[in-house]
Amino acid sequence: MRRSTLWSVVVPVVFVITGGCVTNPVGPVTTVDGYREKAAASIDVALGSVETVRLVGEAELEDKTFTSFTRQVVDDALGPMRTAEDTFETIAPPDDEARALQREVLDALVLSRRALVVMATALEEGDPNAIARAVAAIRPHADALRTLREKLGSRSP
Amino acid sequence: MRLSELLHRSVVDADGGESFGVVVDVRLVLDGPTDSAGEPTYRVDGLVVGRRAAVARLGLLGRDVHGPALLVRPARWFGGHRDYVPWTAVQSYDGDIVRITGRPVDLPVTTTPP
Amino acid sequence: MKKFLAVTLGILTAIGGFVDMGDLVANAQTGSRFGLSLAGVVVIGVLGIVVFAEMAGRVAAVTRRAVFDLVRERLGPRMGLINLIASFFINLLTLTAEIAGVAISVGLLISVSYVLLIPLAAFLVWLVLWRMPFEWMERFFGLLGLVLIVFVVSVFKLGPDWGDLASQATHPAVPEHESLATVAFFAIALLGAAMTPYEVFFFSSGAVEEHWSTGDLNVNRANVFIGFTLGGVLSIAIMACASLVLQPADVQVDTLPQVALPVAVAMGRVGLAVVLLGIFAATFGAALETALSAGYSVAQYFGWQWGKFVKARDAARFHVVMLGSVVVAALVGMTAVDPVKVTEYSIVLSAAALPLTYLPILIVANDPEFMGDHVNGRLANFFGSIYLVLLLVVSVAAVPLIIITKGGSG
Amino acid sequence: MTARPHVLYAGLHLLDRQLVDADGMLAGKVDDLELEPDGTETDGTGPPPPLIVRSICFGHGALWRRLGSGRLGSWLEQRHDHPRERIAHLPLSRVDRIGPSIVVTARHEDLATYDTEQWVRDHVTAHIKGSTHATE
Repeated sequence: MRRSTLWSVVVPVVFVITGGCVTNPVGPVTTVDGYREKAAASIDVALGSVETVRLVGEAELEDKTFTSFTRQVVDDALGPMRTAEDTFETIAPPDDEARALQREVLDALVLSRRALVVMATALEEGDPNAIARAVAAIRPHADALRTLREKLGSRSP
Repeated sequence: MRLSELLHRSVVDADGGESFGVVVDVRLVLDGPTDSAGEPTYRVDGLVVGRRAAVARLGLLGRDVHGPALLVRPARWFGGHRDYVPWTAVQSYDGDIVRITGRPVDLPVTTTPP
Repeated sequence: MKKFLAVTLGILTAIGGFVDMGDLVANAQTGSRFGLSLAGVVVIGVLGIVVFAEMAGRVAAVTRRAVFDLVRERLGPRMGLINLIASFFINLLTLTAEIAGVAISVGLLISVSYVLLIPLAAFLVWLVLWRMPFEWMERFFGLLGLVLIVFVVSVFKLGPDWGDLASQATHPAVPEHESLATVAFFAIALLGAAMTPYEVFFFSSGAVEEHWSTGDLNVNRANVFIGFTLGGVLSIAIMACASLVLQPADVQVDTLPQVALPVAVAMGRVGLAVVLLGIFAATFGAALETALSAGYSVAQYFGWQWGKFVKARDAARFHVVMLGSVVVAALVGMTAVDPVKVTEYSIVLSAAALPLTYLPILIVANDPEFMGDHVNGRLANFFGSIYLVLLLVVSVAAVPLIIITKGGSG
Repeated sequence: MTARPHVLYAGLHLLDRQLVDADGMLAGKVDDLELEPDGTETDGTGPPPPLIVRSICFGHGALWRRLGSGRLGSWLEQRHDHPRERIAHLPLSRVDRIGPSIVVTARHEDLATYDTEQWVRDHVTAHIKGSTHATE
């Protein structure tokens, strides 16, 4: 294999690796369908985070995990949520329909993130009652996100 | 010269310029002049001529390699028929070209190339 | 007992190859997204690695030549070098993820950020490479990794509808909300994770390290069948746990603790402690496996002395390659790059490099000059051929699928 | 395959195989073969004289030359040819057995490929505690 052929292998591979690492890139969206896809992707992330925290919170209440583990899981869940929220916020809605959708989705994202922060604080304090209240408060947010998700339809490729 | 420089060279007819393929391997026979240690050396007995050296070196073209058919068949197809040029038929091997008199003959059968 | 200890090479290879960082996450991810519908891919992967690891182990036992020797010899120095560069790069990515995995599993117990633990984890990995005898290493980490059977126990504890699980596994389908490309991406990730080349580099070199000979062909077979079958069972159990606990909750796995979460739900603290210990052992074992593979492949390409069976001073270059790999992997890991993303890319990329490694194994296993009476039988050739075609298809599809699905995130 | 067979195919049986020394230590690869005309006098017009195999070439220089980087390879080879007492080219008469590996009658410390091994050992691994213990 000549040197040029070697490069023709190496360059695309490097390109793919570096390019592929940027998931859910921020880009202009021109159609309402495209906007719905972005919204759905953000909700998926949020729903996963919220449900993860609910599961680990319930386990915590039943003494099924270590607090260090629970805290880490909650911390891990907050990161992607913030990213999803920030990313979605920067996408300009293309029309009025999308603008209405934006408000609805952002509200749901912000509220559920707050519920997770409450949970993180309760864990920090180590008060079982507070944890129980925080877990109970998370459930309606999970339901709300799920309803919203159903409304937005199928997942993008 | 290096063996690797001889491999891959085109083999052509010294008169007509007809091309017979490339050198894919070199057959050595242990009957050369003795070296400083008094041991016989390997002599280049001739050149194995084929179409693709990369296929030949996989080691699938030998008569005693029986399988798997999925590899052997394509290797024989792409590697093509291999012929033999005794060193005595070589006129010159300068540059990237080996010029020979006559045509390549069948591979010697006494020892099958694995 | 002695017979049991004889299969620890296969067990460590399989634990390090099947339930390392990459597989833990890939299996839990597919379980949480697709239930058990991709379990068949794991079975296909297990059969594939059994077929080729058996050949590689047999060639090593008969000729004392390990896989990268064969790669250089049959593919020549140029294709061999391309394979070396690709394999080394993948090894390094995987090693980065495994060292992070070791740090994460310890960090979860002592509440310290894993990034801070990476230097310590890397140092321990290197210390084992430098000083611990090969057999101790494979026994300790192989057997400790076996505690991951807790995933199997958890499946039973969760009391699933077995009929439903079985029907998911036997009726693969593209779930609604998912595209065919995404499913294909994950299928390739699972196959790539099951058949990563470092497993055969490690297994065949390990056979040489343990001085196997033609008398050990039964040991080879036992190692392969027991080790990899066990790895496959663990993989499917992880998938089942995720599908039972995480899928109903719409959770998609993207961190290591999420993989352990179903066990906590099913078995409580004891289960969680055991699974964290198992993850520690498996990622540690995989870190050893990938670091050694990095050393083995480079040394075998250039013909340097390699192996833990000689004094470190007699295989200085081999040890320095390993040391360098561990240092680079630790430095990359300390940039806090997401180890899960790193491992996803490494397994899909390794799927692209598979044929270059498995082709020479299949050829040499058929070469009577090398193997004498121990050449492949019809069965090995039948499966070997089928898998080579499959791997070719997979290797062509791997990179385009990364692009189409943006790394499976779609 | 045993000892030194009467007939060999250089590319298939020798090239890129592992060199193993008398003690079983790994000593490099057969990176190339050096061929030279035997002593027969020719007038320069007739057919070329017979070629014989002078020696096995091993080491990074010979490898780089094959990989296509002639200048780098030759430079490496000069450094590798010159030095000291070590053997840079091994005559085939020192080959003991040709099989999946090429067993030679030299010791690996006497071959020029040992230069880099020694350098790495003296400059890196010797400074780390425990390098003289076998880990088996």
